[in-house]
Amino acid sequence: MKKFLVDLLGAENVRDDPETLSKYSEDYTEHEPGKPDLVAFVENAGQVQKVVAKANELKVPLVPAVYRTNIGGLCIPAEGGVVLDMTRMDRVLEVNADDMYAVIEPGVTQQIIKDHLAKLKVPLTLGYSLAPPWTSVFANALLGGLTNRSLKYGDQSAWISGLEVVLPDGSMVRTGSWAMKGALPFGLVPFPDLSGLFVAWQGTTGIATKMAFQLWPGHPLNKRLFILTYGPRATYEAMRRLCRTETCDDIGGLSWPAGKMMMGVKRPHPVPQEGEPTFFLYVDLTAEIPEEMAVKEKILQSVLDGLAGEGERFEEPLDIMTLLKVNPAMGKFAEFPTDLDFLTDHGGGGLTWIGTYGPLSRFVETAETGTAIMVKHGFPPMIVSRPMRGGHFGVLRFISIFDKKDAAEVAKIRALNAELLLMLSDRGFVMYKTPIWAWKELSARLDPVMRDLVRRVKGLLDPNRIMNPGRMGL
Amino acid sequence: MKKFLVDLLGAENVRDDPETLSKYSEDYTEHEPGKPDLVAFVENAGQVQKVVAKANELKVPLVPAVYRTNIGGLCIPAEGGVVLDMTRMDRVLEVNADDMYAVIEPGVTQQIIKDHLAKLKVPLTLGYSLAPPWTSVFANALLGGLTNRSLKYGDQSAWISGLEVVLPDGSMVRTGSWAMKGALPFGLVPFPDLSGLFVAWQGTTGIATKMAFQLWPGHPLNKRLFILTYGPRATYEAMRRLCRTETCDDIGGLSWPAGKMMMGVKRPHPVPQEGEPTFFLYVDLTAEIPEEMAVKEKILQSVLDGLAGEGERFEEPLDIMTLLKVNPAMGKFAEFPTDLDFLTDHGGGGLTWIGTYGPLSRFVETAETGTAIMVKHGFPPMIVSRPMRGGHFGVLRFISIFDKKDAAEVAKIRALNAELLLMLSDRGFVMYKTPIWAWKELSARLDPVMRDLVRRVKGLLDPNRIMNPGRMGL
Amino acid sequence: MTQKAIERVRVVVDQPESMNLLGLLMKGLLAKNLSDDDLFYRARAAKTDVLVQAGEMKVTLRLGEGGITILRGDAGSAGASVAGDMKTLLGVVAEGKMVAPFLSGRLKIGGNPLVLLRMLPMIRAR
Amino acid sequence: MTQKAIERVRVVVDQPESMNLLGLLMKGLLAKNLSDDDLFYRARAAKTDVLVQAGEMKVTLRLGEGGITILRGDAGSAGASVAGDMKTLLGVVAEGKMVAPFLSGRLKIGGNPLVLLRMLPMIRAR
Repeated sequence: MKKFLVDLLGAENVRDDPETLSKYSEDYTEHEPGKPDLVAFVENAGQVQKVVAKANELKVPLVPAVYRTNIGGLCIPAEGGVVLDMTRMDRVLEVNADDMYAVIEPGVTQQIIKDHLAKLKVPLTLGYSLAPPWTSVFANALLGGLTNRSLKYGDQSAWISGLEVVLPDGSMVRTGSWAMKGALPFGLVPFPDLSGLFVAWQGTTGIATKMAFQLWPGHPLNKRLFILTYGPRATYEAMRRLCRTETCDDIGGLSWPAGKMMMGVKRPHPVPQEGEPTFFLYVDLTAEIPEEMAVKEKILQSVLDGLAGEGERFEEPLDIMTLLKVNPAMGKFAEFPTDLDFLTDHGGGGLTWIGTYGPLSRFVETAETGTAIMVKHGFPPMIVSRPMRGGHFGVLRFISIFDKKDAAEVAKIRALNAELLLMLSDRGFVMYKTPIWAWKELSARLDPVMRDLVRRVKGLLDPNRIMNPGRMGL
Repeated sequence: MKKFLVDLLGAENVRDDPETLSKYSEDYTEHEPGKPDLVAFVENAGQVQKVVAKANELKVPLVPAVYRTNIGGLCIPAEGGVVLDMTRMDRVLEVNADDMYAVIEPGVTQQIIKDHLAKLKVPLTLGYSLAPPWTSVFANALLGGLTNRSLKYGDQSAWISGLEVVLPDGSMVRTGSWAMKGALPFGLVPFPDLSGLFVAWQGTTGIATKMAFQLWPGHPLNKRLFILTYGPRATYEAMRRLCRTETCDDIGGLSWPAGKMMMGVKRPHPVPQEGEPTFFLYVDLTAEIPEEMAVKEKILQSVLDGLAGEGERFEEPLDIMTLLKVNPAMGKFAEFPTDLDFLTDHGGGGLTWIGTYGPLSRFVETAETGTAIMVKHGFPPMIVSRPMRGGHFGVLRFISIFDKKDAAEVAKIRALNAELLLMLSDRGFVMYKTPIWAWKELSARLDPVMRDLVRRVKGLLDPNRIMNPGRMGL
Repeated sequence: MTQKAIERVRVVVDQPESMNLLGLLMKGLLAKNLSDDDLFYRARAAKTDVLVQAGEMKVTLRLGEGGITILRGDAGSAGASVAGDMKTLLGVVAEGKMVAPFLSGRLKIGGNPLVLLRMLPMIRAR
Repeated sequence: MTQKAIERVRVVVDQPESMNLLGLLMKGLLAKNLSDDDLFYRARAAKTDVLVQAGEMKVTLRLGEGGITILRGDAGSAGASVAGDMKTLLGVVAEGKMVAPFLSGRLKIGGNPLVLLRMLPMIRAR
């Protein structure tokens, strides 16, 4: 395989030095390291096709990877083989301003697409995940991740309007309307759409090499408000009622440790201080004209007033621009994508989470229970949450930082995450970007016919089991 | 097979009398009739499972059907066998008002769910397709059809948050988060989701018996405005610009024959009269408070004013309630779902369309070309169109009524539709609810790897080819 | 619309397949209103046709023995006319708003205004 | 915040892992403002601690030799205090709005008002 890769890609693009292999064998998380045999850098889809065909012939595992910031061990080889690094495939191939989509390669980051749109001066935008600027938009969409426009438009996989995928036999397929000669990639309907065979499968069914995804209208007026709240019910009840008004572009719910860490406290005490607000709601509003913005603020206020009348406590909405004047650290929330150095550069190097999707009706109790679990394990209860798809579900994420070099702390993190996962699963929350250890728990709860169907589809597409083997029990 | 069905369902629920077989061998369209051998009425999913298992054993074709109003010959057996009529499975099994979804059976019609929600007094709603009240919501969603909330929320298949499907081997599977023990059917993420194996496949991969689908917040204020316009550019440019403001709940574009037929003219002259508006835009606005409605109307007006400044002509927006006062026939557009007797009860009995999804940027030229084709064939150019998924694509539909008993007219209709389909496909529009004759054209344009993948998936799921064989080339 | 009314006063569209939208809208309105046939007889007493114009669409209302015939375009026989944009005209019809639009010039009236006053109740939605 | 300022005037949070949100917000503000160390020396001339309260959160600002220490809660040592809800207090800080909120009772001032006037420039965002 190595000779083949060197011939195809050049020696400089095929690495098996210990340093590189070591780097690719772990990520931020507590996930068990797993060494690849080789790391290969590809630059175009044609190379990917050739590599896949060869790997299929030789039955060598392939692990597609980009920036490896979608943590959870997703790009750590479970059974060795080749990590196919596609970071250099970072072109925005097309922006169709009239029909509001872009065609991108896997290595396109949040910053690349943002800069690209700004340069083109098209009045279109996208959502950004709460992840650093160098995070792959492509990977986040393929993994069913979320963005700060997921309230309006759904998880980012719902924005995919077409995929180009290299199948495990090396052939290439297009999905959605793109599969039709002469048709633009405007959507996944009305065909039998097989995009679902490649989304949220963690690279076990094919390697996507191009993605058409939907952009959205930008509006001339934007406002981001912070509302300090006291307790989960105030937070999540406000979130739900705001969803029902359909006037907000985004609603985030963050627990107090997020704010403190952003302002430089490495490890806040797990219990909040007396009298301090325990959650922040942040709300994005956009408008075409000032009157529209005023109306939206009025509706927001009336929702808060209604809840205040029921005894819930809120501070008045604060404009992020005001907060930014007071404390520059708040700038991390003023514009996305944002550098999350307070999570990633804290010395210990470890960052992990249990991120789940679930029903908003269960957020209050679940956040409270999760908080108790985190406090019990000695970690500040950092919760990041957000309604999605108009509030039909939402994300509830428990985040921890830890010292990767401290074995005892790693053990504590594992115990914490295992307990959180159990608790969340019991309440019907479903983990996304699922690490291997968590998949075992999820798999046991999965409809056995679906589990079997997933296996049969995997067998149909990848009979030689070369695609990221070992993930999701496949 | 008949004996098995009679034993299982009772003699009264298994029919093979000529009248019944004849009724089930055709629909409104010009589609070639195809006789089933039997029609069986089922009442629950358990019966469906047993019927499917037996059919699989005996290799008897099964054609699932409900009201058979999703025309295009979709429920006409291509290779005989049993039509499985699920109309009686018409229960709304659950409405989760907190998490905004309903669980329904295949026979739930637009009217049934509407009445059900009204009775429960939940502040939730859904969209309705431009189809009679007795149309199946379930079938429309499974076929990727649209509704008057598809602008905001996408085609109706995007609202599906979970399916229960009987696979061709008689086993039953659940998709989306529903596949997870204890989880509510809140969405299709974040799992490998295989809903796509059953959506828009026209019953060739399995028979869905339950569907969880998303409901949406109703708002206290509603307004439907009609804007008479002069020509496709005024219409579609207004539609596109309105989409960009994200303030409208629905935007419909109808050509003048739709209005005239609604007001009782059976077959309007194919060419519009001097000076009359040639399109109607209808716009749904909703609001939480009166100021919000006023702002939305102001934004609408400013879009129209902008286009008027570019030389496009519009009449001022008219409230449907005003029009209704003037002419009661407008009531057909005052509230959905609506009885479309002017399309279905015109004596001739024939109703057909070429309905496609495609990019809004191509609507003007495509509508003009389609109009010319319809006029050339002697039919009034009835166009129904609508942006979907925020304007990322839209539906462009050319509708004709005809006399089914007049062989010459049926031949003309076939020629018309064939020409429309070619023209639309050439412009990258993709037909939905595709009849068999049209699938042949589409299939030739489909990415061969995708075509092969569709066949392989079909082979995996339905090796005995019992599920609606002959459709989509499967 | 009662059965009785249908028997007495007929509203007929001349060449319906070629009638413009204005004529078809008027048809629905008149058919509904003439369930009260007094409205018709009072209007008919004016003894003339009326030209209605909305935007660039024109129809002539001809009041005959057994009812009203709606003719496309200007039949050249009208002793009175009313014209305006669609919204103004519908304002007249749906809400009886006539004076203000007339004074502001949005509604144009031709011929004998008394004729129009006789007609108005018949074309006024209720 | 220039390198020079950091050397001269230090802003220290006492027990940062247990500091409340108000103290952390103040820390960012003070660290930024005290790049102009005149602000600090003018404030320190008041020779007392100041209690700041937003909602139910309290911090005591202690102005010492080399800089400011932010203490959680009421250290019992303040010669002046300012209190209000979060929004009012941020109004003081971000926009210098002090008089109107004071007159309307939204902002509560305790102790020597002259002390607060010395402090204000230091806690005023710019």
